[in-house]
Amino acid sequence: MIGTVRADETNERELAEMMVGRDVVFTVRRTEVKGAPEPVLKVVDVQAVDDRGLLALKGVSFELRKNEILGIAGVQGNGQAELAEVLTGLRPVKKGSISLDGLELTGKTARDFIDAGIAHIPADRHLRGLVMDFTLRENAILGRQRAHEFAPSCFWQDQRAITRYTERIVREFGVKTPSVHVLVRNLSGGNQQRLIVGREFSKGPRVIIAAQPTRGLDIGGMEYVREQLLAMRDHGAAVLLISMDLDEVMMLSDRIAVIYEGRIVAIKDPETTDRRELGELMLSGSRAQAGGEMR
Amino acid sequence: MKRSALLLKGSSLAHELGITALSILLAFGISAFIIWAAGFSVSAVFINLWKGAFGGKLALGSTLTKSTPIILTSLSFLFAFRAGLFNIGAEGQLYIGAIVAAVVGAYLNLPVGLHVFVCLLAAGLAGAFWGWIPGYLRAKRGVNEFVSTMMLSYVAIGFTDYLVAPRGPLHDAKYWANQTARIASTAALPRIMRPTQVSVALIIAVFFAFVVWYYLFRTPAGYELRSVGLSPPAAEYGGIRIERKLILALSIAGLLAGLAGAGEVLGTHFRFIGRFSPGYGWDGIAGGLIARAHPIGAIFAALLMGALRAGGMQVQRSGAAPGDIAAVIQGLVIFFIIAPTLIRVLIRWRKR
Amino acid sequence: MSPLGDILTIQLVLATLRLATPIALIALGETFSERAGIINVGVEGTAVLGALVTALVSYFTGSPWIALIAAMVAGGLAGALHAVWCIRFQANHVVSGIGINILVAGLALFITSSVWGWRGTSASAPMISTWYITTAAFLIIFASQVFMFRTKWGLRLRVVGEKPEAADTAGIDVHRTRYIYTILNGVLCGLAGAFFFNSVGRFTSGMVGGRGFIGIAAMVIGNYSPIGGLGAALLFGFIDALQMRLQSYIPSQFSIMLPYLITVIALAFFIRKANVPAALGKHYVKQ
Amino acid sequence: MKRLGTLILAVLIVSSLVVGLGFAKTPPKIGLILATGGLGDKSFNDQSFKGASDAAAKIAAQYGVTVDDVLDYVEPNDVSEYEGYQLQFADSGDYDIIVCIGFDQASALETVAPQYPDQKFVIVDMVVNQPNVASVVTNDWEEAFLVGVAAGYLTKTNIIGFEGGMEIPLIIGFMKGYTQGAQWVNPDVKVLVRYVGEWANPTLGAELAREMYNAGADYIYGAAGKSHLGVFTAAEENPNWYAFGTDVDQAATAPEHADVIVGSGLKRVDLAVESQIMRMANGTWKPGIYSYGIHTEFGFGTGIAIGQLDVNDYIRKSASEVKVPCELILKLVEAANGIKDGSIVIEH
Repeated sequence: MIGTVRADETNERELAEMMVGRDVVFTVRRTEVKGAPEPVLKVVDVQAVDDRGLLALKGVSFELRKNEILGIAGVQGNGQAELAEVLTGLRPVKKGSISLDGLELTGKTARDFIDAGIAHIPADRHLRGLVMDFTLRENAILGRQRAHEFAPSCFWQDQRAITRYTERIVREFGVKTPSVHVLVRNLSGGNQQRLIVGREFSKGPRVIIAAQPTRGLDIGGMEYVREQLLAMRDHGAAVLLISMDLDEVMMLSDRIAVIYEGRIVAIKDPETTDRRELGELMLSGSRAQAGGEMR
Repeated sequence: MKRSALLLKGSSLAHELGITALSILLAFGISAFIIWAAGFSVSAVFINLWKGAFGGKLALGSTLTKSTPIILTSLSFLFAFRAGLFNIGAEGQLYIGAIVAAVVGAYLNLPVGLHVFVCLLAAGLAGAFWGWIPGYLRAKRGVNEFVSTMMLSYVAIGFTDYLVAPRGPLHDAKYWANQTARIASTAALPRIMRPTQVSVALIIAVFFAFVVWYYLFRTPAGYELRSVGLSPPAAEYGGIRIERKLILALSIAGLLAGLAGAGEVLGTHFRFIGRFSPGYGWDGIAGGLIARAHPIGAIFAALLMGALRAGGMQVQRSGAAPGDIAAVIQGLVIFFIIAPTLIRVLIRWRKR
Repeated sequence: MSPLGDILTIQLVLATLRLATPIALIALGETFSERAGIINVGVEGTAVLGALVTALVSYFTGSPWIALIAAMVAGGLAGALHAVWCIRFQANHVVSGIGINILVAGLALFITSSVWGWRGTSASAPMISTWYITTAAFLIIFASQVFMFRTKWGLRLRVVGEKPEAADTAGIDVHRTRYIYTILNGVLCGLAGAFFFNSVGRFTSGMVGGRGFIGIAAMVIGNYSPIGGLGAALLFGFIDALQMRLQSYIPSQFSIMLPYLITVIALAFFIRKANVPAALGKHYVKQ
Repeated sequence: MKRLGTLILAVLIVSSLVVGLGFAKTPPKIGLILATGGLGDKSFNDQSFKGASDAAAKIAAQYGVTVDDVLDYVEPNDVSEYEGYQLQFADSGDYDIIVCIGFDQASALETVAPQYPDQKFVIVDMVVNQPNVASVVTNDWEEAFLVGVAAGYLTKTNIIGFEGGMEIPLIIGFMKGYTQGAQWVNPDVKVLVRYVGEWANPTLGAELAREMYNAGADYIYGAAGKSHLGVFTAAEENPNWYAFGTDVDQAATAPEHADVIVGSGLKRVDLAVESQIMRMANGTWKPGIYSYGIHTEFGFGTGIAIGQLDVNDYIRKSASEVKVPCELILKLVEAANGIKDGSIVIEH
């Protein structure tokens, strides 16, 4: 026990500090990017249906720029899951187009999205992000199993390269595991997420689709993932952050897009907006009280 | 961390082998009880089982002959199983492969060496085609492959029945049996353990066990196949086209079963005989399960099953008990091996 | 008379009913267990066991009615075994079912050899008319349709297969429900096995001959409903009855494989995936 | 001289006694490999087994041992096991004669027999041309012809049925003989032909039989192994439906159906097997082809079991409870005589 405090005498920050045992970076420094923002991913009027065949995305348009984090704020079930899947090739686009640096990706497979340099931290790590009965090694190359680095030819996997690579991820991203040869099923949730983040960030991606990247993590893990996201942004990646945690979105994003019933109803600057305005947009989609749309 | 490390140790190869060995022991123990309860001599049955399976060159030959096709059909089952599919139709794929091998072997004139190779290739492709159909139906139309592979098995058996029947085009009128003409000597797989029926087919089967192991565990394609089997959503996320993998998995499964049929025709019977298989395709399911879906394990699983079959023959011949006790043992082995937590529960009981 | 007139007779209808009965019973049993989330491909072996036990009991007691009940009890025990393996020991459902099939196949040969000295064949024993079983099957199937879709028990069953977590939250014992319906599946397969025995008054190892697997196909084609399964079973029975009549016109081998071919085609073209229970084949671990 | 002669005689007597005693200690052993399907078919396999057992019993009595000491038998599951069994039996060197039952063993025996030139083999139902193999064949079509005569004579609907296990040459031979017999006695008769596709599925066998009965057939014969048992069950369902058995008097082997089994074709495999084994035991065994049947050098081996009297070697009494008219028996005698003297030629 480190100490007890009365609930009304403490605040989030203190509590978090006690739990982690040191200062937590909850307010983050955002370095300004020089020069005109360079659009990387262009999404134009995209429509898609959900698993039941109902229209979940009703014409979504936005640009994702280099060196920025675009946060998607919204109440769960307004099309966020479908948006992430459409942007990673996992769900077909019904109408509209997606392009990366002028490279047309509409109608392409997940493989093409990966090869184009789009990394993806999926919302459900047990289902999508990891093969639970694969070892760390095997999971570390998921998505890049055909990369020349790991498979010099289609008849040969370079086992040593895979081990070295996995060990690097484990080291750099602090995955706690007895060895890289154990099944990821046996890792804690936080370490599983670290492995996913490590894998996706080690690809040197141009775009990162991060869906609920900190869900289910302890505070140390959360902090770590957030730092990494910012670091990727600073290194030039374009990050789309989809999160149910409004505070997280506000804290990390350079711009905030609000999604409501399958549409982007507003894009806001976190400096000039507040929880109240975003909350209203998220709940009603109404622009009545919101300021002008920011592009 | 220590606790989880211990748990992880549990899923090592040694542990897997331990569970398998315990399952086999348990099955033999319960069979002993059944034999005793049925009023037969337990020791006489087991001695004859051993004698028939390994007691002498002929017995060993008998075991190896029976194991040969089971290695390949076990591989067929486990290959599809690794992709999350149940190939119950190895029997039909085996028949299709066998009939094609017999036709190519009997009616094509090719030099030694090449002829056998062409026979095997044609049989493999034919089997692959028979596996491709349910694979396609599964991938494109969502047809449960368990049912479709099984139904296609019956279709294959009926179709080959027709081909070699007196009204069929491949019937050899010289014999009073439903069979094709004898294959050319250039198409025969040499026997390697005379006077037994063991042929080069055994070497081919073992070779393919290693090929399948290499494919599954040492190539990117095998990696992709296994990820589809363990988690389709994650595989999709990893940019793997699941439909293609499903079709491929069943096609390769068909290819392996087709080779099993070719081995029987080219190495054992030297012709296609209507309904020649005593259920090697079904045995492959058992073999794949006993091997716990490991290709190298399939060699040993098939050996166990071949030994049980051969030993069962000796038990029958000696009059110690009905030879079908071997089938009971086989059923029990599978039953214990497939319940992963059973053995663990038993061990816990013992410790209590 | 035209060939068509020769073929389409009231006898064709009766033959269809006879051939469809065991398939419909197995399809119904499978519908129950799969609706509860348990796949059981051991229905083939369970039916063989049912036929074998009917022969044993009828032979030794001389009462085909006691034998009928014994078959259902034996089937229920096989179902229970499968349920224990799938639920308690977390075996893969399909694999456990395959295990039952292989084990029963071996036991059937061993027991017939030991008891009657005939490999895979029993002696002749007292039998009852199969029409009792056919009539019972129809009544059970219609009652099951009402039970499954019109009663709270049926709703509970479907919830367990669809959303076990929700069922648990609502106070339904998921495991108990699964045990009950898997055992019920076994009982119905045992009854189907008794049908096979009573169709000739003796047991032979080949008498079920894949009809259990066709029962599973019938359930899939029948879209997981008792009436649907009955319809598919009748379709299969009809084609099987028809193929016997077609032997006058086409080679017997083609005729014999026709029902299987039609089953594959039916699966490919008439399948609707809408009703597959969401939690089918998945182990449920209580939170 | 005289003494020498006595000495030689004495030596001869003693030595022959010693040889005789030594011989008495080891009775000849018989290895029997049955056809697939095994015992319990109440027909072909059971009959072959009976022949071997009868021979074994005689030998056993002669040497004062039990039948089990003389006869070892196996029931293979499938065609593929034949060669293994043949090899096992031959290689053990324990058996004075190995009897292989069933045409489908020929292919395997062709491979095995040359490897063991000193081993005596007998194959039933097929010819294998090897110097150490005796091939026993039977004119099955004669049996089928006689049953055809009975069915063709008795039918009131002029439709009769044939149910085969699978469409293979042996069964087709039966079908052809049956059809010709029926048409010989009744030119208007129509024969329905069906195949079960399986040898051990009496449920389907019964269903096929019902189908033919309902299509108007009142008598059904066939050869379908255990599947054929279903024909009898189906026949029980209507007082006008009757059936014929195959190879043995099935009214005796399946007495619960004696009320519907009019008669049975006879194939005296037991006699053939027994005679082959006894030839071995007597030291008169020779390889070659042995044809059994009415129209053969032996003049026996086929026939029909029908009625209540043993009329001659071919028309034997049956345990059947069905009464048949005397005119039919006369017709059968006529047919058998016709077959014997060659005036009736059966295509097969």
